[in-house]
Amino acid sequence: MDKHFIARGVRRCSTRQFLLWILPWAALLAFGLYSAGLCLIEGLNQTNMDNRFAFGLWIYLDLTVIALGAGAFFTGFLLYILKVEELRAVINSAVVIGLVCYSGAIAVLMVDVGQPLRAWFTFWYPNVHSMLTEVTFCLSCYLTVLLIEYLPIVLKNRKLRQVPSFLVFEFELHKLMYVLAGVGTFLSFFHQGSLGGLYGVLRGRPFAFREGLAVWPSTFFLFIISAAAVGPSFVLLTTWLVQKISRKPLVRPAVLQLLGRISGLLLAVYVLAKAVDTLVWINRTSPESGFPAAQYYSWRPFGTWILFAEIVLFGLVPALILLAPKLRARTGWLVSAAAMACCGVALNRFVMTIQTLALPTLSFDKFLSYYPSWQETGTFLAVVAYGVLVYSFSFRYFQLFPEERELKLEVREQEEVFIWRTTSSSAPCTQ
Amino acid sequence: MAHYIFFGALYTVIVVVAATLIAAVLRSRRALAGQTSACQVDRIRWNSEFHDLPQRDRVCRHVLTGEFKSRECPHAFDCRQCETHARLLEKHPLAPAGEPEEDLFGMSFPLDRFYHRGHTWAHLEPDGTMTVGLDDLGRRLLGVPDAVDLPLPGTRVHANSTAFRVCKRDADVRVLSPVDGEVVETGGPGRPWYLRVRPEPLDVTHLLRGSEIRPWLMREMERLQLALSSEGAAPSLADGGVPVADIAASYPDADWDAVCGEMFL
Amino acid sequence: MKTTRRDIFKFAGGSALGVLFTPAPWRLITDTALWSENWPGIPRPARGEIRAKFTNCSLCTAGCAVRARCVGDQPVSLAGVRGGLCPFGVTGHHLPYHPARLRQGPVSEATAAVAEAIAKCGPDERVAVLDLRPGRTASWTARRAMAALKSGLYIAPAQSPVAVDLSKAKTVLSLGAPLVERWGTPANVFAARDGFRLIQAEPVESRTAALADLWLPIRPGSEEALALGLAGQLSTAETAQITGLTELQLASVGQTIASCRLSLVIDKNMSPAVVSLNVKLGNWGRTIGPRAEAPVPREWEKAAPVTELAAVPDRSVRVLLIDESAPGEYLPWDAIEKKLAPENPLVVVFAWSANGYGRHAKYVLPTPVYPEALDDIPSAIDSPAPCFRIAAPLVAAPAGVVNPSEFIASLAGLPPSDTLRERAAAIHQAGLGTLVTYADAKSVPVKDVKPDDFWKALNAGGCWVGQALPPANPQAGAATVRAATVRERLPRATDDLVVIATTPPAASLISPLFTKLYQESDLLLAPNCVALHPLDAARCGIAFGTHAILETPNGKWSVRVLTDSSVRPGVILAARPEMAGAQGKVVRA
Amino acid sequence: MTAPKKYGMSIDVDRCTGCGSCMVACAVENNIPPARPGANDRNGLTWIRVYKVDNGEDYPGKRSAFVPVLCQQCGEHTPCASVCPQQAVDVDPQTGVVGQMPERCLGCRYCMAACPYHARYFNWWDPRWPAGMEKTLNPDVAPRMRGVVEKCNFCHGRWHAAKEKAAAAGKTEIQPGDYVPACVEACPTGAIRFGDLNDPSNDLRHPDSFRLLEKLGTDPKIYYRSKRDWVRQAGQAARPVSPEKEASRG
Repeated sequence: MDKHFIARGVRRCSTRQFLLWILPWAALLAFGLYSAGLCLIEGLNQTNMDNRFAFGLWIYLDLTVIALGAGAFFTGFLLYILKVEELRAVINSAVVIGLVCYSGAIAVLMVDVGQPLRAWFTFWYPNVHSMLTEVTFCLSCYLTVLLIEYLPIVLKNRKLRQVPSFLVFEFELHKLMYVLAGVGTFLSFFHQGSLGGLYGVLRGRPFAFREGLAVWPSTFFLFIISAAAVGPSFVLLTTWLVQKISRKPLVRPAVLQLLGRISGLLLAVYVLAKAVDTLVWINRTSPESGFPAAQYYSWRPFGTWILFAEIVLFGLVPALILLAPKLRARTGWLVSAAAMACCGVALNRFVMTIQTLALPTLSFDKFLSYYPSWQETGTFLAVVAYGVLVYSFSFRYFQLFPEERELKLEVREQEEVFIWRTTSSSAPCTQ
Repeated sequence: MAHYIFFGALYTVIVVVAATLIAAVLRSRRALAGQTSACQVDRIRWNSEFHDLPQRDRVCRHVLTGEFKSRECPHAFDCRQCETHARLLEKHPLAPAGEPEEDLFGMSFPLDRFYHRGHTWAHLEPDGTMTVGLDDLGRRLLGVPDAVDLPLPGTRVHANSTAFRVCKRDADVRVLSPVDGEVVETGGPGRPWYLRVRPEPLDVTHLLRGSEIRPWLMREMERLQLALSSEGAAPSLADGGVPVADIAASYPDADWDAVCGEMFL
Repeated sequence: MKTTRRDIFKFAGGSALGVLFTPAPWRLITDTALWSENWPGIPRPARGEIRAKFTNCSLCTAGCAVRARCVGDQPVSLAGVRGGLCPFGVTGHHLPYHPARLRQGPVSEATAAVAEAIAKCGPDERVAVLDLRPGRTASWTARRAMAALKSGLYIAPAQSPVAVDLSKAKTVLSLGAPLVERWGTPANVFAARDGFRLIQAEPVESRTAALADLWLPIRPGSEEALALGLAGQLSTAETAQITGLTELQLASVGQTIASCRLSLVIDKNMSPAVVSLNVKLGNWGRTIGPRAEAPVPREWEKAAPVTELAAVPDRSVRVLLIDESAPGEYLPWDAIEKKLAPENPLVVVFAWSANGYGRHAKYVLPTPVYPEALDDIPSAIDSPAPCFRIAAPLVAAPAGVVNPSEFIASLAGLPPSDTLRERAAAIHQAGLGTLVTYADAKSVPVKDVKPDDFWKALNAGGCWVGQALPPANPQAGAATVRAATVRERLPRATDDLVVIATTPPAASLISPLFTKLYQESDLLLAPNCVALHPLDAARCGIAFGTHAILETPNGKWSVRVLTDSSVRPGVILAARPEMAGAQGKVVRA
Repeated sequence: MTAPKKYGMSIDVDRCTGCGSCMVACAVENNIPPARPGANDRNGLTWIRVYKVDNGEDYPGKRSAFVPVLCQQCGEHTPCASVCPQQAVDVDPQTGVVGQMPERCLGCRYCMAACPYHARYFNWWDPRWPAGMEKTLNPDVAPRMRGVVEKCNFCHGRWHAAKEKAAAAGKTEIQPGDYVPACVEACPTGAIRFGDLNDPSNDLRHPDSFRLLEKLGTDPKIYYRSKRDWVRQAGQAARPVSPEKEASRG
């Protein structure tokens, strides 16, 4: 019945099938909203966070999700600024992913603070020396940018474009997109960085504290690189996933490989930088503040294995796979390498948030453990469900993959043309 | 100091974003305000739709005639401002097709007409007006339409923009106009033509004719074949590829909207 | 000219723009923050004139001098006058508002029932008053009342016959006395602390042990044996075997306290063994002497004698009135129960809350709670000189509470009288000692004070300090203890654990703010918690922080088990006095 | 304008009996509500908290000490002040006290993550007192609402009162005796002493005193003293302990 909203020339599953797919996610979303509501009305005593574990699952989620969402800005940067035209095939999808990630992160942040009604104070009495101020400003600005970038995608919908003003507006807006891409890139570089700075500046937490380059701790730059590295990987991953789920070719393999290559390059740079940073930290920064780095890893379950997993297993290995053209060419390798890269960054964010708080500082502290309450988990799941829903709707009703229509026909051609030739033998001038 | 840098950067960003948005709004308003707005809108729509076409459907007409190996039309099928086309024409003008093409794959494409890629033809009448109608393939695709939505006499139509709409089964097809002009009279499925248009300007360089028709139609048949098959219809056309009078009827389970979407550009 | 809609829009837009340039909107935004500060449900502290009142804390026998900061008449914080107060004293002004505080009670029924029971008393049945804090004026009233009743009996826990003088001591050997916790008067103890070396002999590392210069981890229950051993009444070998100390340790300790001229040996309430040890060490008259009491009116002399609970014949008490309103030493209920008459004994408890002895009583009558109560505090164990201090009420008691001593007096038909004032008059008549007033930090001889001023001063937190008694015949205090009795008193060796109560019992009510100490921090052992050595916990198969059942002869409690390697293996550390016992075991819930 | 003060404390660990007077006195002074049933030592409100510290031995070698930990009023790159996104934390140049403005705090708890001394506390619940007990609240301090961070501010209310008293007496300087935080006043053993670190007459900064996590370079204004070496050790960075010893921290 919603046929007339679906773009011409592409095929989507039946409305019934779509609803069946939507239903569980909607249910999950509802549950998540309920638990989030509990946290807002009853207060944060609903969570398992406490004075010592002031940050929990939610902050971890925010950092990870925003790192993964970096694909939006970085693809945009490559396409509009560096003019890598091949990426036009995934830019829309990347924008939607970015939108989902950022809006989700901000929503969770609103639940996470004790006084959401005062969130605007940050704009009213900003403390420019705080990384969190930088994050708040950049996040809110960049979300606006993403919304504007999302607008054309919506307006290009088959039904909406029949409204002349929408059509024209979309057309005009599209011409200015490179400006937004530029702004978005600028903002993203900053907030990705300041998210890293968030922990790097914690002088009181020598496990996270890093020495500064200019006004920013080294984590500032590490987060930028890692985000830029993992963003394309995540776009790759989602595209592949959508292809599997919708059982359609959506982009040419070359595009995925290009994404992989970009990811691999940046990942390699990141691993290098991270390794150097870790060495400096172990040998200088940490000891100077009175904490021999060895003791961080003497608390179970956080052994040195976590360091190895973070840098080598989920850093170096995927980087090498993605840089090797032969392996990259094989979808299996490509996708799993991308997945590993994503895990690596997720692990890094976990270490930065959770492990930092779990480790004791004073000698008479205890080593703390923390398990999120069901309300926290519910809110977390709400973001996931929200993401899936937004993406599903966008995929169904908007053109996320411009090449889809063409690819559909190409595939058909390979299968069908032969039959056609035989059957239309009466036609004088075939072949 | 930090404050100044910080707020400087921040407010610049906000201003830029706002400015971009406002600029877009203003420009679109200007586009919509002018008396040529309808024409503008139609051009924009056609442009974006043209860009949504698969690359293989955007080929230059001179690829059909084999003058190019492959070339994507840079002007959205509007050869009137295309120098390349003009140059090529004077290099070797269109060879008049041999015998009268009454039967291409069992369909009639009279040579006295100019054909638009959206399966409409335009015919210059003695009184200077032009009649516009669906070509034979188009007619067979739609068969006997369920409903036709024709513009009122006096409305202006633009080349490559919607001339009239035809509903067939679940398909709501907008048929593109081959020429610019003002509708003076409307026909319909029963009549030989759908619209009678007073062309202004009278320029048909962008329409196909003569020897271009056959190769073009061949491609079209292939496309139709693909479209049908990709819509999960039977692999081949009835009786050796000659389309029956009402193709729609012979493919009851095909997604006709998609098929027509492909065929009528 | 006529205004079109357009004009109106223009005007609205213009004014909106204009307002932005006035401070109003920005001010408004800033203020919203302050609005959100006053949420419904957040109490606003009452304002008013701030003034200081002085009184004495009657929560324990220390009777610290207190300065109360009051808004109007409502005390909002309490502070010590000589040094700080203990946490109980600091939060005393919360007690009237404790959720568990008793406000109403069956006063008339209780009165009738008691009168009837007394009338029905058989020949060998007794009417008894159990006074947890003897030596008060109220105690005198009770004794007089019991004397007036033919079958009256006045029961009180054993009072130390001696007082110690820490300020003189150079070495203090404490046999499990919680010296720096709640023993004596904090102000005196800490003033003297730097002057003496503290040796703490205690099975667990209590706070006192932690701060002692030397901690002797002895076997639970072997304090008396150690005293005898040091007195030479037990052989060193046997002492070592009983206490679990090495003979070397014993020798060095004995040597330390013997060599130093001014040593002092103390335990919880100066048991005979300890007193005789002190006498033997030659401390009598130096660091330890007879305990003196403030003078009382002559007509009070015919009062019932003080009987120890142990001395009361079993199953003989028909009517038992327990005055719990002045918290003192804890007597285990089963010991009391033994004394009750077999068929329907009548137990009436005067208490602040129903969760003390009230759980076993027929009637629980609410009494004024500190700082509502008017009472006096007898001199503490560490003040050789007698003193007389009044806990003057800071806030009015609610209607419906009864004053125990008045109740008891009326039972015996004593004429109602202001006993405290009478006693103050008697003290003033005697004319000895000095009056110390904290408000102006003066101390003047009583002779120079007019009776009314004396009384006023006492009610304003003043304190009368008399003169220490001359050291009488030492043997008076020191009863001889036979080693045999000590041996049999030792806890028998079973596979059960010994349960020890952490600190001396607090009042039956404590401020809700004590959650800071045992819920929001693990500083104190929570009432529902016991602490074990990790090894014992492992043996009982109980993990840190899990819930379990504590079983002792006195009863069963559901407790949370903490492990602490400063607890002696074989010992269960419990917070509530009624849990203490020679045997106990912790089993998984 | 008076000469800037630098208020600080000296805490003699060897005198602290761990009685907890300071903790309850602090709660009384600053209108801190009693704990909710669900609360524990990780989400309670104790501006000053006395930790039981041990030498890591087992019975009978085990020795314990009590270390009161309150906001250390860091002087240099104060960890909490620099991270607050909306200037709810500030260091008063006149007193050197790190102040917290609950009415501006949005409860992001970034400052709590930043504090190495865990001296900052979050209001996880709405403040509640037993019926009638709100009569005993201190009129000089406003109770905080749910969802904001709070911490020790050296009894700012008392400082204010002392200021007014001085002004009423026509003085610009506070008399040393007039301004004493509640915990100092309540300590029965006089283990906690308070004063102006700039004032040479007091020996708060005794040469043999140490500060918590001194090497972090946060320049705390709380000086601890102890003759016992293991106590002085305990004031420094964490040392890993085996799980069963970990569990034995009663």
